[in-house]
Amino acid sequence: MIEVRFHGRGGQGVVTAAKILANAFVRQGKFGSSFPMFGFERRGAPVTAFMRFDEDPIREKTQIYNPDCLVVLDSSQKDSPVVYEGLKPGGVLILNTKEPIREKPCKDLSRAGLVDGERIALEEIGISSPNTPMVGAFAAATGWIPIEHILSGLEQYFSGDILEQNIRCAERGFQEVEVIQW
Amino acid sequence: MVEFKIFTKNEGAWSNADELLLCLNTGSWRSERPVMDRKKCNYCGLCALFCPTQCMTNMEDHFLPNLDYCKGCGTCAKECPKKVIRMVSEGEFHDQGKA
Amino acid sequence: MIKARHEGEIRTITGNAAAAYGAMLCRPDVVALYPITPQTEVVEQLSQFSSSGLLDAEMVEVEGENSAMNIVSAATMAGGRVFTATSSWGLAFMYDALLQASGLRAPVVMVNVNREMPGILAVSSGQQDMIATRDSGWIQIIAEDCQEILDLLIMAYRLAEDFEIQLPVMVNYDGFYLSYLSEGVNIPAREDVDAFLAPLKDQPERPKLVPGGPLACATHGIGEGFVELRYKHSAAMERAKRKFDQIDQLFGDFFGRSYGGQIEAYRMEDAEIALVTSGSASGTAKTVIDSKRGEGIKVGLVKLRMFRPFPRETLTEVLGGRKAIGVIDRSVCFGWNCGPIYMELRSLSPEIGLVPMLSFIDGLAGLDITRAHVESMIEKVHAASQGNPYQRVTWVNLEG
Amino acid sequence: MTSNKKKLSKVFDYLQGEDPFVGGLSFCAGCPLELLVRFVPRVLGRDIVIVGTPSCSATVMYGQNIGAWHNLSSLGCLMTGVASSATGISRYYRRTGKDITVVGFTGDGCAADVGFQTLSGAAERDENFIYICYDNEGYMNTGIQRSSTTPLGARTSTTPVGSARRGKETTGKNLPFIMAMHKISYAATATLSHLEDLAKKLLKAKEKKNQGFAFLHIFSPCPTGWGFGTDLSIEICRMAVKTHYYPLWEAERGRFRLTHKIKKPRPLSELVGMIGKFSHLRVEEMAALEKEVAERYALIEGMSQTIPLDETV
Repeated sequence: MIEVRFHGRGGQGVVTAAKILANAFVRQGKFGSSFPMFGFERRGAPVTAFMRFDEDPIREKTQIYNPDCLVVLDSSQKDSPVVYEGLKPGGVLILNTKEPIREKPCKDLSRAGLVDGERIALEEIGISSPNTPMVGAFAAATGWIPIEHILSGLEQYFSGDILEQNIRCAERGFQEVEVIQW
Repeated sequence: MVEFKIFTKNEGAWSNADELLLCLNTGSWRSERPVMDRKKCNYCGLCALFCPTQCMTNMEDHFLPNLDYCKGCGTCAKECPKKVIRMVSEGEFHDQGKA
Repeated sequence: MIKARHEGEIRTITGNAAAAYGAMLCRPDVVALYPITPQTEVVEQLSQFSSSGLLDAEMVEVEGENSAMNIVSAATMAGGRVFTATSSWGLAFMYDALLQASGLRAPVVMVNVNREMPGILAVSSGQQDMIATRDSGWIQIIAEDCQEILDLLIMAYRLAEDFEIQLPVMVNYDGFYLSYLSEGVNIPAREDVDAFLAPLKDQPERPKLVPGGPLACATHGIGEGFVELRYKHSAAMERAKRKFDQIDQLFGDFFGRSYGGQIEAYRMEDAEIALVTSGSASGTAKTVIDSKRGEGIKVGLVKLRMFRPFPRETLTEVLGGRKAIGVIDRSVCFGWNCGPIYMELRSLSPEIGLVPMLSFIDGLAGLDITRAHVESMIEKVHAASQGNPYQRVTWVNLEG
Repeated sequence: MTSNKKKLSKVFDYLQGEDPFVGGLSFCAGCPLELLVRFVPRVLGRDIVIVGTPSCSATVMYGQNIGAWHNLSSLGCLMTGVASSATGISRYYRRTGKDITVVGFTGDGCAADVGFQTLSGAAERDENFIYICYDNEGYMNTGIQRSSTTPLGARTSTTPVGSARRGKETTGKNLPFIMAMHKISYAATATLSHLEDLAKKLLKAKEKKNQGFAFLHIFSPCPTGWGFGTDLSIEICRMAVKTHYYPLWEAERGRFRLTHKIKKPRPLSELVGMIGKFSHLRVEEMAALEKEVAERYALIEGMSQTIPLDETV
């Protein structure tokens, strides 16, 4: 079972990003589940979400304390120790960032996928919600899920023009992510 | 299995007017009874309309109280525009409340 | 044996959405809802089903939960199938109507998304709301995951509207941990749900309100007449246990998913000690049990799926002869200083055997029932089974 | 015997079929509520379901075990639940395409106090049923406690008259006006001295409930609780109208009409003087009640002039 933790702020689509990925694994025929860390949903406030996937049914419903992967939608949190708490050695970071990172922000990281999700979202949708570029980047950087399962599942969360824009966002995230190995 | 007297075949609390109608002998509550002067009655029916127990029987040209139910409230006497109904103490009758 | 004709569609949805799908598929006539965290998504989802035409029901956007319960229970008295959903304070606000519904033998199906109460405000998970209504005369069942929520909704209608039962059913699931959990759920085809529920139409008809009379509902129970109805209510609760097992089996035969009925026994065949759980924590407990089995501890799990009526016979059977039992409660039994499920299980001690029984109060206010917690519980129960002294009640979060 | 002078009141024309209630019902002697209970179904007809609640009428609406006092279809519910239960039934009938009149029937304690939220909710949703509140200005069934419609100064068992406090210290809630201001399909006041007016309003409510919520407020004095003779109920209803204590009006979607204008009202003291619960009123207390009554009447009169019903029909 692989466990992924998402960090961001209210309004960035953190919870939806986790749902989109869980859905992609379900569509692939595996098992996926996600849920948000609970609190009042307020725009701008820190938000955490969790996602698991596995070949077998997922029985655990607990929060994720030892993630294999971190998806950080809010670049200002990239140096926060809270984000890296419990990360498993050899962990992966998917980061929304405008600038390349020079040193690895946590010793347990072995790989990072960097993408300017905010810019992609602004160009494609006109809003700064980086979640669909991030899930595209996740697919490319981890190799855990073929992008088509993400793209085909987006219609469950968006419709009309917004759906098309988000599909482009995910595709661009997939293409534009810069992968760093440590 | 508990043995109990079966009041209803239903599981829930339903009453059924076809099976059992309840009725009180409210005529026994009465201390005065309405007595009508038929000759002066103009058959307007206001006594029957205003009677709370609706116990006035239509006798085609006048009304008579059903003494099984009449509570003796006196509304009929009070409301009669011709003042042809008098309330008379039950003590003056020897019919066990029946007309 | 008839079986579902379609495989169903797998969608990744939340527990709340699963509840809404379950309700929608059962075609309620009247739906009355008032939003409250963490149930709100059920309201929104059903409203969407209604506006998209998937749900053809009278939707009542009520001004409070008390109205919601009165509306749905009255509609059942006229012959309708109904649905409502609530949580914690909402459940408390419908308390008078809740008791009325069960006394009227109204086959209401309601979702209660478990959330903390009373007193200290906490927008977080906990089963205290369900516990606070345990003597309300309702059937109370508890789901562990999103699929079970949807499936339990369908089973709940079979149970509530069964002529031999005629009781309201409350389907409970943990707020937050399940209400907001998205996972793959098999959504059965509508015609299959119709077919599964069809036998309800072939039953004798319940009495109902028909204009013109002569039947009137909610007559006063006087003397032994009251006692008779109360006895019938209690007897129906007793019947509901086996009925629930049967429905679970029928459901399994029909849809290919069954859950064990009143309880689910996990690795209990040779278990020396047992952990009793309910709801979303059960899955975590199962994984811990697997790993403890690897360490040589013969531990099994009993998941309580039905809380009211309490599965006395089944629990006695499955727990009898074990060396020690631990019970996890996500709520508190005030006045007894232990968990409520624990307290009820203790009353079965004469039948089960006077073995050590340990109460673990954990997961209050949305705190996580973690693997580490469950590991320590199993160790404590195991130690007690070896004859070591033990603590009767453990407030897990306060013991570090 | 037949004389052309003898002619039945035309109110009889409104009465259909038999009285659905048995003869002997457990109402106090002279109670106008008993008259109302028997009158309503005979005007509305048999295609009704009545929803009642614990109150003076519950003793006859609800049966005892299997036994019933009437052969109507009815549901008894709790104090909070009349408007919501009626909603549930009417919605189910609407869904099944049946044209049924659901009638909520309850006192002021349920309507104005503990069941007010559900009543207001049903009105705002414009549910298709008739809600009848018979207002006896207090909790009479439980022994004459004050409710929110108990008038200023009135004596009840919870607003007793003593040296420190003298009767109810706040004014009564103007429930029918509040309901009319929900802009419901139909709202009206009526009382038992004016039976034709009541019958017309019942029939109008039955028609109007097809468009939305219909609310009838019935002034229903209580001989036992208010302290007046058992023969005086109808006279008190009549005097309440004549003194402006209880104006008769109707409103559709918030537009008002006085249905029984009293140009020269009788002094309030003629009504109050008949009623024991006001017998302690001092001059200044009486003046306060008079002011309240005058203001209430002015409110309805003003509404009927500034937002009149007639202009829209």
